[in-house]
Amino acid sequence: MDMIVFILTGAFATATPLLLAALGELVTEKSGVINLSVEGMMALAAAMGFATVYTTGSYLLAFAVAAGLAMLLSIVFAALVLIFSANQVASGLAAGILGLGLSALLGREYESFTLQAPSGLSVPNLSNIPVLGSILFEQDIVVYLTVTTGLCLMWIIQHSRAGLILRVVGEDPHIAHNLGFNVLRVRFLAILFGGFMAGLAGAYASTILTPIWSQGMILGRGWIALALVVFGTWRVLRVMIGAYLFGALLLADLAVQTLNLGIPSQVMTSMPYVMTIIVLAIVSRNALRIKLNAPVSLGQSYRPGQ
Amino acid sequence: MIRYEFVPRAQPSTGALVIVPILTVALSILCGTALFYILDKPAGVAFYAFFIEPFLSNYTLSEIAIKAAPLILIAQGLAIGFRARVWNIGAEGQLTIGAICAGLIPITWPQSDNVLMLPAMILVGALTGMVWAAIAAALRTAFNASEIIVTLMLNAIAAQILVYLINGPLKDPRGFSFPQSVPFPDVALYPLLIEDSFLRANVSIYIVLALSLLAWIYVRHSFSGFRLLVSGLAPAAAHYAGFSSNRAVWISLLVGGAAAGLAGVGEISGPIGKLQPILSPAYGFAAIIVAFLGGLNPIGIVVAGFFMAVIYVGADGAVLSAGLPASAPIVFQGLILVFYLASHTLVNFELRRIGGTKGTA
Amino acid sequence: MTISKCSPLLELRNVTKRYGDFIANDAINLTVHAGDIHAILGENGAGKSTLMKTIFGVHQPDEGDILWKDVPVQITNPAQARDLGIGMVFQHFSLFETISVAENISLTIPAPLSDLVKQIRAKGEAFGLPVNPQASVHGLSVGERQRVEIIRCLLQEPELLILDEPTSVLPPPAIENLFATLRTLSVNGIAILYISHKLEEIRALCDQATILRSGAVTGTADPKKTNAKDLATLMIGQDIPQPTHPKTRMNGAPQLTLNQLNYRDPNPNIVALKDINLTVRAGEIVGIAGVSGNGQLTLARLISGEDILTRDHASSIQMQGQPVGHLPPNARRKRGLSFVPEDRLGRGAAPLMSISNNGLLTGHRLGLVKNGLIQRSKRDSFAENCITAMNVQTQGVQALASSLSGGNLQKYIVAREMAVNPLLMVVAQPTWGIDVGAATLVHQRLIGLRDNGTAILVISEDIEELFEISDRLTVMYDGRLSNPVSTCNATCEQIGQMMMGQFAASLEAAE
Amino acid sequence: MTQKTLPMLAAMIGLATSYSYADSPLNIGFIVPNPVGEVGWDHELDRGRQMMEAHFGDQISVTAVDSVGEGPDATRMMNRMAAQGADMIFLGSFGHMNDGILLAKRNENLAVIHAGGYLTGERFATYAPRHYQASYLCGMAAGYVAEDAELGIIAAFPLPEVIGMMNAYVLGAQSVNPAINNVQVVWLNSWFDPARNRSAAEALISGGVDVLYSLFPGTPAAISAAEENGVYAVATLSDNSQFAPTKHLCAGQTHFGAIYINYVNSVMNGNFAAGDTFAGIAEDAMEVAGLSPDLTDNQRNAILAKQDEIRAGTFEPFTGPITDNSGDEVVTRGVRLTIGDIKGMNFLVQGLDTTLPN
Repeated sequence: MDMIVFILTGAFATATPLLLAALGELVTEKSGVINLSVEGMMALAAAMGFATVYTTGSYLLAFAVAAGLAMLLSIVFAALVLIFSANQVASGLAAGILGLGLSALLGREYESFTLQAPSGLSVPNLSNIPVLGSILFEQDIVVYLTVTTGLCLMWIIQHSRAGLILRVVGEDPHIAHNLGFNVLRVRFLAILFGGFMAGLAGAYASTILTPIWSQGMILGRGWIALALVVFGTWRVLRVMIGAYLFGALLLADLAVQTLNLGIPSQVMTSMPYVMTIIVLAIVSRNALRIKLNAPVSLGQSYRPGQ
Repeated sequence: MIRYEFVPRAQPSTGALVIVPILTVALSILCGTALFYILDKPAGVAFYAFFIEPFLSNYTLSEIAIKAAPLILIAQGLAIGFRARVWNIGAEGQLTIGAICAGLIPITWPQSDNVLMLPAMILVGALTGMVWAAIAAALRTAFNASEIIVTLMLNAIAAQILVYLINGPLKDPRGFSFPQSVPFPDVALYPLLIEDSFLRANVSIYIVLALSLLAWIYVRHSFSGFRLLVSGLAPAAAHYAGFSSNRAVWISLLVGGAAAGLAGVGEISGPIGKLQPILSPAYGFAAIIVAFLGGLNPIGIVVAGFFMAVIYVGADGAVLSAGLPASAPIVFQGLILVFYLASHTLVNFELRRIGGTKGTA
Repeated sequence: MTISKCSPLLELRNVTKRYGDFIANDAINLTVHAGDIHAILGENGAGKSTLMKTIFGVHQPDEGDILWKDVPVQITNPAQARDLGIGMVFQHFSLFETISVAENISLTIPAPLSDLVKQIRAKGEAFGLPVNPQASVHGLSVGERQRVEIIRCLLQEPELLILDEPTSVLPPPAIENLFATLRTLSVNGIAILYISHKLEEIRALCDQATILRSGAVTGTADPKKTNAKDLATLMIGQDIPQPTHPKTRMNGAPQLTLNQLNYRDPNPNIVALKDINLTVRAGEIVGIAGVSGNGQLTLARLISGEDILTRDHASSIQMQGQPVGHLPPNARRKRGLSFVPEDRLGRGAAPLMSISNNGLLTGHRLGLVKNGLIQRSKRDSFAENCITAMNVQTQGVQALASSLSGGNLQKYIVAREMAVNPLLMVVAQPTWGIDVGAATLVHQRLIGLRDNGTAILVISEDIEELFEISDRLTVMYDGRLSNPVSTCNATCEQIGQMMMGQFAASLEAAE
Repeated sequence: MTQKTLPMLAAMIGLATSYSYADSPLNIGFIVPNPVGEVGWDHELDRGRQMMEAHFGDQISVTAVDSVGEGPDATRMMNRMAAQGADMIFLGSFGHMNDGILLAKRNENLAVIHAGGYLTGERFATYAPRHYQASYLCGMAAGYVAEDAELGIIAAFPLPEVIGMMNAYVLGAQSVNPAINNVQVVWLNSWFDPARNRSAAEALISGGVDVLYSLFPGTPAAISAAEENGVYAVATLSDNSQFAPTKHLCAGQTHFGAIYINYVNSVMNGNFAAGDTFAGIAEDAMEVAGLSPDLTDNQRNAILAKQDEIRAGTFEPFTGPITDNSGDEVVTRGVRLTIGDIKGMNFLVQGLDTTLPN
């Protein structure tokens, strides 16, 4: 029972950086651009977010700095794909490597430094509810903000004018251009939003979740975020559920190990990845679902007037 | 109002193919100088270490060969897939699996002097790398599962398999339980270019160059390579012409997997000489850069692979002599790639001034 | 109406637009008054669409002035054009498939959706354009989509409405409805710029015509008072060549047999094919008419092998009497199929590949590949031959396919598909968007091929074209295919009725 | 160029050149696998280097490089150092062993000192701290404070050294608190993953452990997590009190400086002998540190007394009888395990509840 509560409670925090980055990437991809530099943006943000808290003590400033730097990196990516019409996959990888390098370079003064974790928020009264109380109402503030952001994003994408424009630019940039929308601007803003969210994700990972800075600490979480977008079939709610489940799986590995069921721990450690593949195969099998939700122009360069 | 705009060319510019690398290196050096200035490190010494020093000793030349071989090999395999827009990000895992399976042979017969051992390892390494990649191909063709994500996840799984085996069944029984296999017999190792020398370079670089030539023939002259390219450039046209997209996925991933598996053999039968927890310093990812830097062209990849190897080897020197932090070379590599992608636009587009005065034509 | 004649609504002075070295519009002058129905007449590629896009702000002229109500304006984007009071219905609709009618309209008319729904209904009733505002666009027919486009323009209370080839997607009776709507608009003082290359339509609808050829104005005329031949001469620069060819009926062996073909696309929004039967024999041309969106695309893909049937249903499609429905495109091509798809760029040809490599796409069977290796010189000479055969204008075999104009690319693809000496040739929209001269050439070649014994299936939305070249005609409607009728016995009215789904007409014609 | 390649050429041809240490400083290359942090392996190696430099001053000239990793890149770095005329090279990772041996074999003027291996070679020495000694002492501390007798261990990979430390820890705990059994273990299976490290700590804490032992995790994330959750933490390599001001129970503090100074002296004196240094409490290479004030004076004194016994050689943690976790007696009464047995330890003592790859 304690194990289950641990998994269900911890999954929120574990999922939060994944979800923040995935929500950003979802918006970017909805506009028709796939940005593979999430990992690099998160790393850069983690390093500098950490440095900011370490030197100033301000989390707000840290998240701002982290988001700002990740956005700067996303601007590099945006320049490559929007101005130079470079291949999106290659550009994402390039910007990602730059981000990883910069994170190591800029963060080297703070290598393996730690912070005192900020105390969690416990919602009065509600957190006293047995089991559910500790699962749902004793999380840190960013967890609640992330869930709120996700729900807002869900509404914005489906029901707001901005969301409508985002979706149609992703469906057919040429028509969108003909209707008078500035496709490059929409895509630029979507990329920028992706950078912003990856920045928050990185800062959360290094200043609240762990909280520590060390080179390479993002360890593939940016890639997991990308995977979440695909197997959430570009739907916010599904991405949110996917992130939470993945977070729970990561913790389940550790929790199950403590029970020592005689399974080599490497098997348990591989489980989240094996599960991702299986779920992905099941979700992708319905080609129509992908077709109706995936941005039609995803990955294609767009040049106005062609 | 005077603006500049990229206008598509009727056919790719061959002149730009020369300008692009020059522009890339020039911009990278410019940016790098600024970077080193900020770090308060001597830029001149750093660039000397990066670009000149690696050519000045037999040792560094040999190290370049060692480093370039896996990069080029994996990049050739990946590029064939990338041209077909099949994104194999899992070369690292395919390398690991290829190395593990090929390593089973010398681990089973550690005293053998059978000269067929290395050829057998090459075969097994390439085949098992293929099998690992085939998982992604099967899931993509049967379930439409994104190969980017599947190959990435398979990397993580391959790493765990290696950890398990190296700490368990494949552990050297006389190795004090340290996580590594028995050292391989000589027949399991690639012969050194210069026997009994201090230099580690081995004949695998020749194999890599020969395979690069094959890749060139495949890409430039074979109909199969042509079909893959059509699948990448215009999937609907490939479908229309009857070029099976599933086949393109299979070929791309199998070739990529075989190359990566072979590169795995190159590592365990080359500089490493056994199975150990870390087989590759992320060659699988670095090769993606090499593939793109080489313009997905087999000859370009050979050049790019050597170029990257020079940067890697040069980075050691820069860290030693200019006192650069170990992370600075990574930043520098990122810069090179970004500038390359930006300047590569000139191959397919020309920069024209629009607006303002007439006579732009 | 007469008062407004004094001061023009829109005036173009020496408007010039270049693409690189190519001059798309050369010093165009044009004047439109309120309430005019003004035709812009010209062949495909004459520069009509470019000119309209300039007026609509999609792109800017390199030289010249645009005056709106006597004031010079720079229209830098479509939103600005709409603010001025210009609406445009594009030939290719600017509708997004994944969202509803009302959402589509809300993109250009920011208003609460509930209000828009009411407004859309109101406009629709006022001008005879019924649509369901809440319907998702991917489920709408082409005609319905056009109505959405027009309503979208009308909701902005435009003073000028531009329509680009609006009838190309409509069956004849629907064209009448459209004209009625346009006349009502005109009476209400809305000026209409009507772009077309169909002379009869313009003579039926328009008060004035400006005729373009090769990017320049060749004349203006009152189409109601000018005869078709004179208009055609202005448009083409010469008399329309009227090819005449005997309607042969060689009663050859069946090359293609469709036998109770049923097919449902996984995407529920695509029309399912129902009980389709058809035989195409060696030495005849069978034409399939119909308004687009009635299953023609799916049928073409099924015959080409781009979509395949399960093995159980393989015999629904037969070539030379053998079941092929389960075979991939390659296997069918080996049996003598060739196919010209309706999309040239991206499907019929790879845009970023050279002309010579595009020849290889389907021409590789002609000994261009040996031991798995491409024979470069043979490949290039094959491409050269195709270029010569159809008089393709290109900078050479190494030029990219994307650098060719649509018409030239179509000619090249037709040449390539003919070069394999097919037993069965399927052509979808053979002359879409290509000039009259090229169209004539394509028609002649098709007939030449037929006379050599090839079975040819032509799928087209252009009834005139089908009447011109087909030996037998059939109509596709809602996934069904009518019984074929002999072209000599059919009338345009009958086919028009069939295109509306009244297949009974075909029975009459068949008798 | 010549300046750099000459020594290498000389080395390749096998020319023996003798250095006069009085004239020029001894050139020392120092390689550390990861970035140097505030605590932990790389930090302690680097601290040892600083002690060495402070001790010798101008007599030595040290080129230190971090973040080198373990693969072929690390090999290239050590070879470059040798080529540039290093007299001594310190290698900071187990993974540097085999190539270090080759390097030493090929360079007659070079002494290579390797951390954490089990092989020695010509001019190739290896050293390792006896971590397990401190582990035993910290195990005692854990035994004292574990009211529910619930211990939890987080470890990266099942290396023999790690297994030895676990075993000693559990033996130490059981020596003062026989109720201790079912010690929970979480393997990270990752060389480095702070977030996972922290989650592992939380998993164990939610499983009800009283004391958390963080074994070479690469980061202090687990220690911080323990502090936040009010659970005692035991650390390896460095005193981690700064990360757990109130709940730091004990740490095995490593001191490499003394080992290094010995090696440098031996090279300077010309009596460098390749060999195996397995240095523990007796050699001042290891001690307990950061003992919690929550321990009673008696408990603290018992631990320190045991430390003195180990220093004096009168006590050794791995002395029979020792029973493994399948119930077999693996060390008979009174027998002390040899260095080889300890360095290659591959059994788990009774009470450790986990599974090793087989």
